[in-house]
Amino acid sequence: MDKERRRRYEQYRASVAGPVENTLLDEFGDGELDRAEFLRRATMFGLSASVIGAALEALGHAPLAFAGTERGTAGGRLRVGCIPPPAHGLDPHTYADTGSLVTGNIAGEMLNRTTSTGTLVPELATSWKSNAAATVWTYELRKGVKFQTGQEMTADDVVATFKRLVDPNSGSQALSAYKGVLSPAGVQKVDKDTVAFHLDAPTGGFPFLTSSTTYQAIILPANYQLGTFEKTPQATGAFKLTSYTPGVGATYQPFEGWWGGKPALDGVDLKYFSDDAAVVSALLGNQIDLINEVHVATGRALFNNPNVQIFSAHGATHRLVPMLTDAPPFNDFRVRQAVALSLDRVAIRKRLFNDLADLGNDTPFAPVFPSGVKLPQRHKDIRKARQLMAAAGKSRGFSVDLTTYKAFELPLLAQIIQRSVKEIGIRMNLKILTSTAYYAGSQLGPPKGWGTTPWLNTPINITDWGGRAIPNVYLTASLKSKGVWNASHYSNKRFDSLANSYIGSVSLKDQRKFARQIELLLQHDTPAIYPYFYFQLGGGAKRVRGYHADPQGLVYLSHTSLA
Amino acid sequence: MARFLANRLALSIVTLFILSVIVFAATQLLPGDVGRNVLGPFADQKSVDLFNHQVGADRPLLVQYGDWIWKFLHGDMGRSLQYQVSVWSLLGPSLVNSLKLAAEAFVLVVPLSILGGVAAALRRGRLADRAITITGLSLTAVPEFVSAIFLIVAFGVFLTWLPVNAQWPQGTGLVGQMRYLLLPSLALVMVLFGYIARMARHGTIEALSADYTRTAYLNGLGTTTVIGRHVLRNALLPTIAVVATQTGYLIGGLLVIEKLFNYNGIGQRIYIAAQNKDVTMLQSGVLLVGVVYLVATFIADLLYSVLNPRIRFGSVE
Amino acid sequence: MTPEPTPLALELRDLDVVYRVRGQDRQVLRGLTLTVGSGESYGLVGESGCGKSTTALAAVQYLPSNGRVRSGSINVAGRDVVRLSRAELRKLRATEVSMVYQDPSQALNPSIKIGRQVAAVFRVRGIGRDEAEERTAAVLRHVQIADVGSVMNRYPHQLSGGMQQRIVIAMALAKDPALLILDEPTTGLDATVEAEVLDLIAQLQAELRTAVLFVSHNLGVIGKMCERVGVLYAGRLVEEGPVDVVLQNPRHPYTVGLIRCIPRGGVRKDHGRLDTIPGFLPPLGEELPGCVFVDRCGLAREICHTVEPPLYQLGEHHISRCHFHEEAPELPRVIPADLGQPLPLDRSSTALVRIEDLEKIYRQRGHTVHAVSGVSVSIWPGETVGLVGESGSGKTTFARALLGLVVPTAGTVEVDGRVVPPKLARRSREDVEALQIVFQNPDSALNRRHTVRRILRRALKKLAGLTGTAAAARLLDLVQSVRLAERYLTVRPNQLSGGLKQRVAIARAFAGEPRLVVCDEPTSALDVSVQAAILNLLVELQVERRLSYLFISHDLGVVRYLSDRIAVLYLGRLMELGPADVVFDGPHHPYTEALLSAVPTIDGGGRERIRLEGEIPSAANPPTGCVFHTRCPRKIGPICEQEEPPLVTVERDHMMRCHIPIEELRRLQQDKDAITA
Amino acid sequence: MSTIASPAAGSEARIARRETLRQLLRSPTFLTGAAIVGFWVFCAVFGFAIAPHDPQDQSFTPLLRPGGAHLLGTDNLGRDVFSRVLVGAGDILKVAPLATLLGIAGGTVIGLVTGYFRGLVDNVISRIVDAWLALPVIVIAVTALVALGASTITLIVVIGVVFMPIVSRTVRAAVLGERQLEYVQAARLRGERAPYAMFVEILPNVMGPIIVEATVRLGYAIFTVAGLTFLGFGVQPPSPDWALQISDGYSLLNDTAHQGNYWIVLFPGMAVASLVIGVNLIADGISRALER
Repeated sequence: MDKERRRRYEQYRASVAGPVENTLLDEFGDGELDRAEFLRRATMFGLSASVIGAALEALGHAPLAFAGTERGTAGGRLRVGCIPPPAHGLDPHTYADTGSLVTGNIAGEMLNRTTSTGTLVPELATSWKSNAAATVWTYELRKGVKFQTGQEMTADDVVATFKRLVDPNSGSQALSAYKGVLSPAGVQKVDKDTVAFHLDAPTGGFPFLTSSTTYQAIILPANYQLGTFEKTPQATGAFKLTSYTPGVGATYQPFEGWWGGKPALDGVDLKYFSDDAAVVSALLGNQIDLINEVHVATGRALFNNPNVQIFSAHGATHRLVPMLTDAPPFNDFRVRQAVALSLDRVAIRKRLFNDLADLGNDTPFAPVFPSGVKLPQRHKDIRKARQLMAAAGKSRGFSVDLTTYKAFELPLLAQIIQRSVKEIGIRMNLKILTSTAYYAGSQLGPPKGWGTTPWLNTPINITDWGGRAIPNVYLTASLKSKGVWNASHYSNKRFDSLANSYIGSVSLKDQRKFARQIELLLQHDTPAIYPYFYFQLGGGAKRVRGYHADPQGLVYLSHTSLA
Repeated sequence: MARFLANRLALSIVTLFILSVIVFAATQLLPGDVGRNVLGPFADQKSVDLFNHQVGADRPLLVQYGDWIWKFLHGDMGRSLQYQVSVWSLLGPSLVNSLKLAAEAFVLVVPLSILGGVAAALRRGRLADRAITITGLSLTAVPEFVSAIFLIVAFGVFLTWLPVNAQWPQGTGLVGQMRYLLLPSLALVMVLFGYIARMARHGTIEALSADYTRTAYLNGLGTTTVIGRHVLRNALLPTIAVVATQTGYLIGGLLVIEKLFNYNGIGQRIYIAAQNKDVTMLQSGVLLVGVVYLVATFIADLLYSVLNPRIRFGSVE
Repeated sequence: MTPEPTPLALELRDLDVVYRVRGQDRQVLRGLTLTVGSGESYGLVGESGCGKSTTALAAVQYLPSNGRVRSGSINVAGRDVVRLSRAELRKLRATEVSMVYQDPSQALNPSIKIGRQVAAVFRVRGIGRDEAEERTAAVLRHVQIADVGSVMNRYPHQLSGGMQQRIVIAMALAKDPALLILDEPTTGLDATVEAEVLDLIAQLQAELRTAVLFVSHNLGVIGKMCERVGVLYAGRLVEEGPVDVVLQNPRHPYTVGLIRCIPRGGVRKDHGRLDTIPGFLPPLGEELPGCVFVDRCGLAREICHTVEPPLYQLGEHHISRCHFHEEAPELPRVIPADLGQPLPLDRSSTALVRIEDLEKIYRQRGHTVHAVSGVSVSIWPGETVGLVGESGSGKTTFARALLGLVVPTAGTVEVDGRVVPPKLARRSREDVEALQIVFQNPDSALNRRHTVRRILRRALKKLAGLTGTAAAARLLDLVQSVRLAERYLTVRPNQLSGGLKQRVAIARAFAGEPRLVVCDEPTSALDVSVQAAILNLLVELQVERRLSYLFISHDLGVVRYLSDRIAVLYLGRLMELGPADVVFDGPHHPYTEALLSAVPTIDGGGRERIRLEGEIPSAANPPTGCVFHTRCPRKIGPICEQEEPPLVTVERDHMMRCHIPIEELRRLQQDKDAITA
Repeated sequence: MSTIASPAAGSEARIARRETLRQLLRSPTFLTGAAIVGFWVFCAVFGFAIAPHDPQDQSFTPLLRPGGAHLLGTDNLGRDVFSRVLVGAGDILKVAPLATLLGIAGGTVIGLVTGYFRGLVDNVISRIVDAWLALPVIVIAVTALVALGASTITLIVVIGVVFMPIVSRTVRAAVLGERQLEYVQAARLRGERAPYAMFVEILPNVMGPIIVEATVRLGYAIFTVAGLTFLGFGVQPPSPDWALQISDGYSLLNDTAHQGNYWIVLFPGMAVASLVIGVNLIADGISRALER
């Protein structure tokens, strides 16, 4: 390491870096973080590339090679197949389904972006940092960013965007991510190029919540009119949404005023599909170049095809099998454990994902989360499961309905679970609904606080959960007492306080400490089964270059090109 | 004939009115509040009420019905609750697409099946008849999702001769569009062939055994003349009606085909609207299909009366 | 003898025709031999199912696909049609042989204009378009079509049945054939139309000297049209000879029976019963080693069962296939002639049923159709009123209004001087029971899914209010009274012959105590031998029960046999009403006169045909004045066109609607009779 | 050729009814159809006993090609396709006939009423039927199932109700033909009320067309149930239903490298088709026998 570098590194530690950054650098220096985890966390805390580079060099790691995206020859229109089509209008703060987020995020950008390896890269913000308690985060905005309408982006626009995102009355779908973290009043303009977020509770991983992980957080002009996203191009991205036909497709043209220069593609044609086989056939039949999301269960053909490349990102996307803890038959933890122990997860992973998934261990701490602790993996153990059933007085088993809906591998998983629990005497009936029916009905309100919707009120079900960069939402929404999506109706004071402690921790050491306790608690109580965390997979023709799968399922094309 | 057609037209209008009532009533049965369905489970009750008021879902049903029909008759189908754009801007192109697919399917299947049916009738009871009848029956018996899947895999994926998605890229010419529509049309041909051929066969057999055919033969006319001049025309009259009744199925009933071929037809539109409880889209979509069906039957009546002098010139009771 | 004799128009030699039914050949024609000489007219007569139509179709090689000629030969104009190639056969059909059959509306292609259809007959012989059209016009004129140009441009359904049959005849004659086959060409046509068509055929035949094979069940028609006649029974020719000889001096028991069945020569129910032929036609294809008629023959002896009778030559050209042909004229009667005489009528008492000014107006496609206009008729107990008129005259509507099946627009029906509600549903059980009907077609009048017992039990329950043992006992009485064997109670109607079905239908009408039974053409769907039995039954029932009939029929012989009085309807109006003898013997209304003259009878000769001009006008648009003036041969002047004559009593019990005074009519009609006598 | 048929009709009428049945039993069309349908009914009832493997057993290697221990291969969950095809008719053979029965019963009543009364009643009901017929079956069915939620009962009711107007048309046409016949007037002339005339007098006479319609409808019901199942609204997993097998497996057909895993879809597809063909053959046989 040259002197100059060293000097700047030391200077940074002395003057700029707060306690948070210094803890991180110390943890890295002490070997508590491996290189990948250091990078993830360094970017999260807004360390600049030069500081990160210096730290790596100082500690004897290979230098940083950032964003060296391979580029094909410029030109050509990329044909993207998107499954499924958007279910609603395209106002970004309302995105709740894959179709809309893919459609909106080709044109829109956030303050920062989570990469396929889990690091954060600056986008519309150039840097961010927090106070020592992780309660105030300050973002420096990129200068010279223009909206596609021509006006320049300022802190006012960012503030307006975030106020809408956290406003409980705006219909924002990002509320679950910000609940207990950020309120409208906490979004404050510092100056024209600086925005500060004053949090409701300390949150170490906050920068991820402003990134593409929260795919609703597309920065829009302060004077954005609801319902105009699909009509007037007004985001900041490399591509302008120039036409949109619900259920059919969308087209994009390059935005000349993009702060990143000129994108390689001449444009993007997005085409919607509602049938897995149809989209796979389309790629195989060379009618599209790229599929936003493929599944092993339905896209097997792509994995065996030499003309197709598979894009893969480890993620925390998973299927949750919650069991109602406040009503028989699952109100006894032993029964829930027994169900968990009846599953042969290795076989399931092989059968449903051809091993392109991580095994779940009945906690939301997916292997991609560094804060998690590797507890011994739960495996199929029928003997023990039967003992537990007997101990719970259910050795004769019982009948129960498993509810889920028809999408992806869910019906297959349901059949596997049904078959598995048969071995411990549970007679399971499957109720496979349409996704609309599954999520229909109210989610708030009496009798128990979760309304009437099937997915929050059935004895046992299977729900698909999107990936998150940090496990906070999983803990707060699906497991904390009264959590909005607590499909287990799980209520445990100790868990609630552990979750708060975990979320408020800044150092990895603290996080791991609380995570371990949470994981042990959850394995014992087993309010829900986490059978696997599968990789976010995309498929594309061989000529697609510079494309990476996104853990949240976004399609980011600003640096993509065609060979 | 004018009287006959006027009568038919009047009946169609009455039918249409009843249809609209049925459609409206049926959509009221869909569970859930309009505003709640659109704004989602997290929306405040106040905003739900406000939304309901804005779209007029809080008015008495009779008023809502009247408003809907009045606007529908003036070409205004309202806004899609799901997509927040005008319903017609979505249904219109889908309808055109459905019509294109139906047209191509008809162009292929009608001559083919009539030929088959007449050929079978002429060789009644013989090998050719059996072959045509049984082939038709078997093809008709294969569910369209099975035949469509195999067509896709065979011609689109293995052989890659034909596009597997029926939706053509923008700017494709008519011939190109027909190429894109060929596979789904073939799937429909398989479904319809047996049916229409059967009708044509039946009509031909009936005409062949009619007294006037005997008259023609006994006047020394040759087989070709008898068939061409006497049999076919009378044999095909019932076939027209049959073809017309199939338009209802072809426009709006092709859910599975449209899904498998990722084709933006009106069937899928209605299906998605039903699933997402997009009431305005659902109502207008279903009614539109009804209108198309009634128009098709009316055209069939027209054609029938032009070809059938008994209707063209006054009474037949 | 000319050196080169003209070949016979038709020559059948030992013809066996079989139909393959369920894998077995069933014989339909049994060694049929007959010839039709050039220019000759030959009538083939027999009841339904005896093989008449098969003979006709075999002659043109157009048997149904399951039929074939097993042996024998068919020569048409000297050529064996069985052995002709397809092209030769086509040529033969195009030039040498023509065929006209029943129901002309089916014989013409509904979607081709008349002109083109007729021209096709010329075109097929290679005649050019223009010439074909000219010749079409000529041939249409030949069959006395007035407005040829417009007719050529019309479609078949736009023409009346009579016109259609003329077109078919025109087509048949267009090729100037050696042989013309007519298969029941006038069955189903109205009497006046039938007469016209028959006249036309006779005239053309005389003119063109075409050989004719005339197939009919109607002996009267054959008698009028043919020189020679062959009687067919069970596929075998049982008697053949010159028409006069066979009809006047039949020598086969079957022929004798057939002729005796027919009410004719002014015979009436009070003169005696009609004779009948017992039994049924043998089933299709049955093995018949002896005489085919043996099972039904009053003369049958041992030999008849075993030995097929040869053809006995009885005189020049008269042959009979009966071992005992000498005895045939003295064939014993099956039914004694004198069975209970009807009681004398008493018209001074209250009428049983009084129908006053009955009117029924339909609205049809925006037109008002006066189906019945102001008809008043009274019927006394024990009386039979015959109702005659052509189709569309309102006979059936009148009867249905009387019964309450249709609600009249105006007018009343009284029973025993008491007005009954017009709607059937409003009538009391007694009124319903009092007025009953026997329908024309027993096939459709009986529910084919119910057994005879069920049909009758239900009627007993609803009409007589009987259930249980009382009903069972009454049921036996009932079947006995209609001469129905008890064993038929358990079967369904489709297992019964037409005659037996009609007996069940009659029994049903008599389940209660009917006062008046409407008989709507009860025998027109039946063969003559069966018809006679049914007529006898009706008379017997009337004698027993002293009930009244309203008897509707187009067959004037039948009407005359049964009726005490006759009502003549034309376009919904009562034209004449009077005692049967008076109406039949005259003086009568010009329309009645025409109707009577139109009927061909076995006795031959008789009246001169009164030709009726033009078509029956539409009831939707009846003519002004006297509705009959458009066709009336005795029209006297503008008064007939302008003023509707009133229905007036012209002599005792005799009413008529005509401007011509009765005496004048009497004079005119006697003159005519004098001329022909 | 009525003139030729009549001699036979008169004398052989005695055996006509038995003849219909005999003709049916002699008709290769009917027999083939009955054999096919009978086979599947047998399999649906006894399939679990005769199938070589438990149709739900997931313990085999997934996606094995046909042959060897697995005659028709295994599916993506490692279940034996042959066993699943054998028992796959169970649910559809419950739902389709019941739906047909419902449709026939309702349609018959509507048809009888409209055909018998004519006039205003007929006009009003017939217009409603017309309007109903203008709607594509699958659209109404899907909408209704979305509204009511998919279950076996709703499936039966929805398909039954959707079929009613179609059936009612056939019945009405038949009733119109019968109503003109004099036996109906004869019934009125002995004071029968309308229900008696409709159900006791007319109904037995239109049973022929109704039976034919029922068999034809059954074919369509199977078709419709299969289609709805394919769309996810019909029979629910883990039933080894054929359409469900196809729905689960058809996306694997794209796999060109693995022969498209054709066996997962082909065999259930052939099974559905054979069942529909069987039912259609029966319908054909019956209608021909009754037409005679």
